[in-house]
Amino acid sequence: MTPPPGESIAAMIRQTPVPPDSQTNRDVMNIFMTTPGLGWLLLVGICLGGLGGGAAVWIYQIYKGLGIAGYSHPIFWGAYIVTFVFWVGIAHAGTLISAILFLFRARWRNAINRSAEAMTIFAVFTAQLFLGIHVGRIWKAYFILPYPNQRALWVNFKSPLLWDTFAISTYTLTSLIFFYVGLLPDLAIARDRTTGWRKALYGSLALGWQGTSRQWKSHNRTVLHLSGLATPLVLSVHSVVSWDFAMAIVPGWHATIFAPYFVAGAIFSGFAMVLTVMIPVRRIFSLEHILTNYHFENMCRFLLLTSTIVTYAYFIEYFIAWYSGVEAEKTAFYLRLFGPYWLSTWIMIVCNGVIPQLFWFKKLRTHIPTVFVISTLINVGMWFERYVIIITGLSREFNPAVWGHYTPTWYELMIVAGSFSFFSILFLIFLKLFPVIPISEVKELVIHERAHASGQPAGAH
Amino acid sequence: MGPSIGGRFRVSPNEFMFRKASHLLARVRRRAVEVVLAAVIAAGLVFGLATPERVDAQAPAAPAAAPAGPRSSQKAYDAQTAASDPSTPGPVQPIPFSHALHAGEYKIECLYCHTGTDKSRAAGVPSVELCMGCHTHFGGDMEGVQTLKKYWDEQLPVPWNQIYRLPEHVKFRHNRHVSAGVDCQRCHGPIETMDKVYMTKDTIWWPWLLPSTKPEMGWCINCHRENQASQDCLTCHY
Amino acid sequence: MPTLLGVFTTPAGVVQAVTHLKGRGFTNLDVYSPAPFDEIEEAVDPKPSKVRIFTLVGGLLGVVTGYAMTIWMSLDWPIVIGGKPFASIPPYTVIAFELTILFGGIFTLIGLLVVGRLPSLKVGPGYSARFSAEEFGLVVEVPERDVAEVDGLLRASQATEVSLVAA
Amino acid sequence: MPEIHRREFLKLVGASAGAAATVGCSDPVSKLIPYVIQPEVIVPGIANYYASTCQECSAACGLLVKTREGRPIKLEGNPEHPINQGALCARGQASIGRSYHPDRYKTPMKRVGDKLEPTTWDDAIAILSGEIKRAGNRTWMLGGQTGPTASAWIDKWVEAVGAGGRVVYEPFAPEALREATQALFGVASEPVFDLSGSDLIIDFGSDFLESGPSPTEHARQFAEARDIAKRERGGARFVYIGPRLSMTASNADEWVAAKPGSEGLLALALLKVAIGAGGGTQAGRDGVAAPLAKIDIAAVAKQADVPLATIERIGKALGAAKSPVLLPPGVALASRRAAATARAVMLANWALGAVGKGVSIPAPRDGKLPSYHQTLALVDAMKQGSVGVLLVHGSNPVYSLPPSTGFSEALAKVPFVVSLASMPDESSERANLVLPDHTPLESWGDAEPRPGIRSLVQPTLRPIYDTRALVDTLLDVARAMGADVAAKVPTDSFRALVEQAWAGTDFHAALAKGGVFAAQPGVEVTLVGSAVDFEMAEPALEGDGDFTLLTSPGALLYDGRGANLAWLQETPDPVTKITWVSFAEISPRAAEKLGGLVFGDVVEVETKAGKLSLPVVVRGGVRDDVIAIAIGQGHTVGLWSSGTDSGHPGEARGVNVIDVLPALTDESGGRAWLLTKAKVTNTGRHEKLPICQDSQNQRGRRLGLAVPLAELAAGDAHVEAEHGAADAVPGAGESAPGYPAHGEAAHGEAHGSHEMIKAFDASMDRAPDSPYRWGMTIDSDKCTGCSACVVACYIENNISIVGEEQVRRGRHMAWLRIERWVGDGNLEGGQDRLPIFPDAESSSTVDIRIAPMLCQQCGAAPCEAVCPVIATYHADDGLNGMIYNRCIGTRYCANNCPYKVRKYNWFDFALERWPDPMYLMANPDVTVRGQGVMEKCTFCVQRVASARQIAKNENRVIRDGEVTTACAQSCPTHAIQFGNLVDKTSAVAKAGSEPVRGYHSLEELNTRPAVTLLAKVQRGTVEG
Repeated sequence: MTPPPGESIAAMIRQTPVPPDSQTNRDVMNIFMTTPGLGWLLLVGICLGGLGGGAAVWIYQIYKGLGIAGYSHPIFWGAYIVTFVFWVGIAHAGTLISAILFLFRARWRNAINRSAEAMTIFAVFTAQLFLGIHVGRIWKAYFILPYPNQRALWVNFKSPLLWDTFAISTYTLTSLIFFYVGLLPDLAIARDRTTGWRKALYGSLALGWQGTSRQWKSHNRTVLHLSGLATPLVLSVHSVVSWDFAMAIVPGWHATIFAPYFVAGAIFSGFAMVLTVMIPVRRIFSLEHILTNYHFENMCRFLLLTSTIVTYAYFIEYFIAWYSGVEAEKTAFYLRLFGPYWLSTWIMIVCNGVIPQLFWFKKLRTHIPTVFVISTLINVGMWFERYVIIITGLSREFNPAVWGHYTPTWYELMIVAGSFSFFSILFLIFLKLFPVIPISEVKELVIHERAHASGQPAGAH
Repeated sequence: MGPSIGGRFRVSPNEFMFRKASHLLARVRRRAVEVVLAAVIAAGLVFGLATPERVDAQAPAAPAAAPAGPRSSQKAYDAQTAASDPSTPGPVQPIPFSHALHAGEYKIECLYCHTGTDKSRAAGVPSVELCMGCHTHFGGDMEGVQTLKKYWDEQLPVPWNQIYRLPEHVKFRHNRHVSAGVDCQRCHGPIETMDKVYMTKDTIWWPWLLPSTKPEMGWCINCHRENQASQDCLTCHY
Repeated sequence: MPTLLGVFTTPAGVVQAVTHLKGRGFTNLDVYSPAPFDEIEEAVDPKPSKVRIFTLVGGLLGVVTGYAMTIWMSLDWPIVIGGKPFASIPPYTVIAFELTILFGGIFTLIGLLVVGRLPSLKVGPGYSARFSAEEFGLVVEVPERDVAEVDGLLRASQATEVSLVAA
Repeated sequence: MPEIHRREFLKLVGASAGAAATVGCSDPVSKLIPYVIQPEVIVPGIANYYASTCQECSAACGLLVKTREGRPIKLEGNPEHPINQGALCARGQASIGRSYHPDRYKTPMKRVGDKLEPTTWDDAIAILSGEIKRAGNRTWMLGGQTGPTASAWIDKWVEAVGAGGRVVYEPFAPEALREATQALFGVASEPVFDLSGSDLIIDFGSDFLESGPSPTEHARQFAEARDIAKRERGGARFVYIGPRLSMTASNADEWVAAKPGSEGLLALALLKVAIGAGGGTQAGRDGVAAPLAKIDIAAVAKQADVPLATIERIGKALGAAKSPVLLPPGVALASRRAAATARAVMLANWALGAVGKGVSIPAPRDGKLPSYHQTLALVDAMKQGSVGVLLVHGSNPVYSLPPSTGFSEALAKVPFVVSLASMPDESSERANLVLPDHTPLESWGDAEPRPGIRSLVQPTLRPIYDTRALVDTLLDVARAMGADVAAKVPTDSFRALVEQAWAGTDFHAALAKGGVFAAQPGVEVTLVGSAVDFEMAEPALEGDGDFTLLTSPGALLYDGRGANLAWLQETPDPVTKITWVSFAEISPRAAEKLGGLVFGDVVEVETKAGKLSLPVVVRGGVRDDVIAIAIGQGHTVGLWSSGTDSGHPGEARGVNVIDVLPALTDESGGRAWLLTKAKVTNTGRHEKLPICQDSQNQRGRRLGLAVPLAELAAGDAHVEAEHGAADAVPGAGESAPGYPAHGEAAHGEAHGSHEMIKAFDASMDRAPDSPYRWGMTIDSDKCTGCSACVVACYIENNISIVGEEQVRRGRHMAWLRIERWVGDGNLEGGQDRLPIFPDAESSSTVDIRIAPMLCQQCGAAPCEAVCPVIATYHADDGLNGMIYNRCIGTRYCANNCPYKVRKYNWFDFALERWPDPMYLMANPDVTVRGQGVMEKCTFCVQRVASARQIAKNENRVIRDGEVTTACAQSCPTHAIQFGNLVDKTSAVAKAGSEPVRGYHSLEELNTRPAVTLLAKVQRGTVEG
């Protein structure tokens, strides 16, 4: 475009017109830009109720004492720790999907990793609540942090609980970073398409991202490294949680298999939770073309795998208990199956060991309602797994004189329910505030496909 | 007693709540006390500097009907005035008793009044009888001593305000420290110079630059370390 | 200097344009892309990203801190616990490991911000929302005399449109 | 210490600041209150000890009352006292609670309308004297036994005021025994049994270790007689004959579950066999020839439902025994033929030459003695309305007399009832006037348990409330009635009276010592010729039904007087480990018959006299035709004795079995208890009982071990098999104080057999430079399970009472519990939530191992490693320290403690469960734990700390025996030894180095406990 003589080139400057937006953008934006419907509000309302109830009970418990829970000698840990471990378990799917599958270059993860990561973070938050709910003197709980204090006292780094403290907080922070870094480009997209407070919010969070190649380059590298860090972290966190038990001498806890066993269990429950949550989400926001059955089927395959590992672990536990010949161990495991807690044990075995085996059949893997039901059952089963490990272990220990029994009280159940509400509220807000689907990653695929469609291989020339 | 949440032989709910509250308060107060104390001291100093010369003239002349015994020295009157001066640090005691006068001026041994401090965990607080042992003979012309006499006549104990206090889960043993040759001032400050007793500020800094102020645990530990005294937790906590 | 903006629909075009421009010595260029495309980043700047260094430093710092803190704190006031040695390495390894990850993670984030020049307040020349849709933008600074040539060059590599965004 | 308390606290004693406050909260006692006049002896912060006498039962043990700032905080046994020699039973320990009891009458009360209202003493005295004037000789006095001085004076008083008379009433008075002695030897006094020298003890159900005449003393003698170290052949054998395996019986070698009522016949049958086997003295053989001729052993065997062989075997053993002692039946088996039975047993004692050796007949006591038939006579008089004023003191007849006597109605007929109780009970609630008595700690007094042993009671606590000692009250009444009356009882106060009575002794020396102890030997007795021919037949039982109702005194609540002491309610029953409630014991076979009853099923027990329903405990330790119910529960008045804890004021706690007993006496007119048959029917209801030991089946785990006597003699034992003797006590049997060195050596080789357990570095058991490693040995062969240590621990360490509901939920706070194991156990049970009582309990060779369990102060403590905040750690002197104020309550330590000795404050028990003025008895040396804190035994570290001060000042180490724990101190049998393991000469090191019996609980876990248990010795059945 050579300029006509005499005219300055500056005269030719004009703004490039903005053409119609991309399909992907619109699809995803619709989810969280549209004003919340009645159903959403209703859900939030219900959850707020549950949350309020839980909070009230917690306050009462702090005032009155942990006696309002079902504890007794010798069962010093109960529903709170059970639920704590449960949530930590849930927290594993997210990072796993994002990190490990990223490293394995499993493309199908794109559709789900954002919501999975969100779940991770919310689950960890919820789990951390339970550490506070569990301790007897929460007003002194800061003792557990190794901060410089006038007493010249430090903490006991030999205690698995302290490892826990470190592992969980590391996991929280790392997951947050991971989540945010992944979110960055999408925030920019949102920024460019919103006005008012949303623009302000996304704008400030997007840090002025423009997708320049320098940004993308360091972004890729960052995601790669974070994945590299997160992968061992995921494995370590639940190992550490498992050591809370494995390091103790309680019969039924003191087992070397616990670390891998718990990690597998965590991934298992995590994936189940992702399914339980995403199936309705997909339905409500009609994302069938992004969240395809292909994705769900892959996750079912994962469930099948982890379920088999977990079942194997169950079996090994019993085998070793028998093989060791230690009477306390043998008794503990015998009474697990046939003692006062037989019901919980069988729920656990059926839900985690038997039912998931149905996923061998492609028909069931791809039949979404079935998948939903099974994944929910797995969540139940996994809660009971922790219940069985903790309660039966403690109820039948070395000294038969202090064998005891535990039944959760309503107070405890209300707090547990409250925790589910807490988690749900966070997720519901997330649905309405951030792109549930990682837009840029999906776009990457879309553009690739377009390139192929248009005949020429991308990048080749 | 009275009805309550399940189980009658606990305290009644409102009493229970009251106690509970008082405990929570106490937690707050522990810090608060220090802050207030610091403020008071600061204020006291400022005020002290602001008023160059405290007027001692208004020491009352001996009352008309002076009781038996010699008339007390001007020093005594000054001390009494100082001890009853609310503007100086430390609470005003029911009797304007001056340690500066008794321990400083008259050089009375601490253990003479605080009996049993070398024998027992608890430091002895002198009985009214002990005070009267001397004050039947002199000081009768000072209103402080007259107040004391009133207590004696009514056979009531003197409700002194406590200045140094450790929580109940700290088992401090005065006798150990006395027999180990720790002098009172190490913890109680230059008591022999105080007309009105107040808690002196003393602060040590740990290597990681964190202060520990008397009578916090770190402060004790520091001294124990300096003197190779026991650092076993069970020494003080059981 | 005038700045030209070429708009592309496929990464391939961008790559092609970039390589040509570079070949012609127009190195002062940048690309807006809606999604990460290794080939583009390769073409623009083949050197590996500096973020790696941050991660390394963070990780090392973490492991050192982990061991140092635990051991020192156990020895600062040695207390016998369960008849174990004061500073027992195996349990402390857990702490050290966690701190490695933590510091590594945080430093990597810092790396992203530093290397990626974030947060950046100024909007790049010619940036518009279409580049957070599905189009690619290639901005290049060219001397006035070469405007025509570059224009042609861009169009040659399937730029859907070319415009002048700054004089 | 909470604000509310301070005022009263100061009113009581001026003292320097500091008393019970809870961890983590420190509401300042912002005032320092000095004494007005400081008593010479009192140094704030230092305890004073005063000798006194326990008033809980007729045994009259010597006390050392530990006081701080003028208030008693613990009762300890007086080492100089011949009866208990420094030990003190659970009931004695708990009795301190009477003085600080929230229920106490704070002023005199008079009845206005239908309730009692406070009044003044002057008013009360005026009213009473008026009433007595009016009633004249229609005034009667009904009360428990008091000290000799008081008793004599009261008789004078009764005369002086012209009252009708006075009846002494004790529910458990041994009248039959006195009657028997009278008949046999012409001396009316209860024989004194000394077991220490015996080599064969046969107890015909006297339960001398729990409810006998002098439990603490007998426990000591019993342990002496069976001391494995001092006696040859493993010491005395012990045969228990009775329908129920009581706590006493649990210590027997052999249990003969004879039919209740057949004891007399058995005694004669055994005697016959014994003499046949050449036993007994010459005189004895001749003396009893006639009556024995009538005895047909085979018939007796059938009647008593005991195998003939058993009778013959035990009889032969009896014949061979050098110094046997036979104990006549106690309360539980006092049938309508109690006198004859006692006579038979005493006759056997005499014939076998025990009288004068193990059994001595003291000179008869002077002064009024308890009499049941007099009581019944008084009741009749009341019914006829011929009683105008009734003064009740020191007893609770409304509760302890069977309703069938009609006492309650009779009482209604008495126009003016006066109670001199210090605490409300069923009787005082019925009174028109209450003149509250001092508690024993506030009052003067004396006691003479047996001739020559005179023991003083001195006040150690300024009366908390406006109360007066019984004698002073009566004195005031006399004065109010006029000078002439007063002149007849010349004394100016109870104190003066006591001093007067002790004139001739050095009173102050006596006060310091606790009394004058010059026991007189028993009188020489000869058999009254006619005494030998008497009718010995089985007693008839009232009513029908296939169960015999066995009512035994509560092991802790005795006749119900202990029921209002929280510690006795919360301390588990030594046999069933149940707290706070009533229960009936039946055998598994009986339970089967009643339609498969299980633990906690509620049955209805019906006799002619009435019915009551209560839950059952199904255990092998009861005869199939017997239902056993303990006496003591079922009160409707009292904070802890009634149902108030479960939230129903006025409702009864448990049942009072006396309600279903007929009012019948034995031949001597003494009170009979074994009276009636009972119908038992299943109500179909079920209750969850507050039980503290979930299973008495140890499943072969190494918790309570036993060694057969043979192996012990041989010197090898399965106990030692896995486990070196030197290791029994860490550091024992190792030469230089180079204690650390030993660890690897001895321990390594000791555990050679486990490749899993590595040699442990013993230097970590205590700081290298520490001269102490505190340790303990517990001899389960000596431990009788009496639970004295448990209560001592509660009171020494300010342990909270949690109450029925919390115990039911498994939140019992005892730091020291006594585990009762039946044999080695097996792998059965545990499938359901019911406690387990192994069948082995029913076997006639008793194999019960009693193993007190407290914090083991492990060298390699599992609890320490897991605490994130170092709230529990290993102290320099080897203690497993627990720092309450550092604890945040993760409860991980408790999970990881294999012994489960850590207790957690689920609520702010200290606040909720210490009604005023109980805080006054809190031990100021021990922090009161607050909500959310873990707590546990630390070997009474406060005592160690105090001892260390003294030692340091004299710069030496603490000497052996200079400091001991509350539990060891209270133990009557010295089963518990405490001391320094580093000092190889210490008692504990010696005891623990016992080569064969020493073992550690659950030692395969290699926790290196500082507590060494000594295995129970299985002496097997007695052989001729």
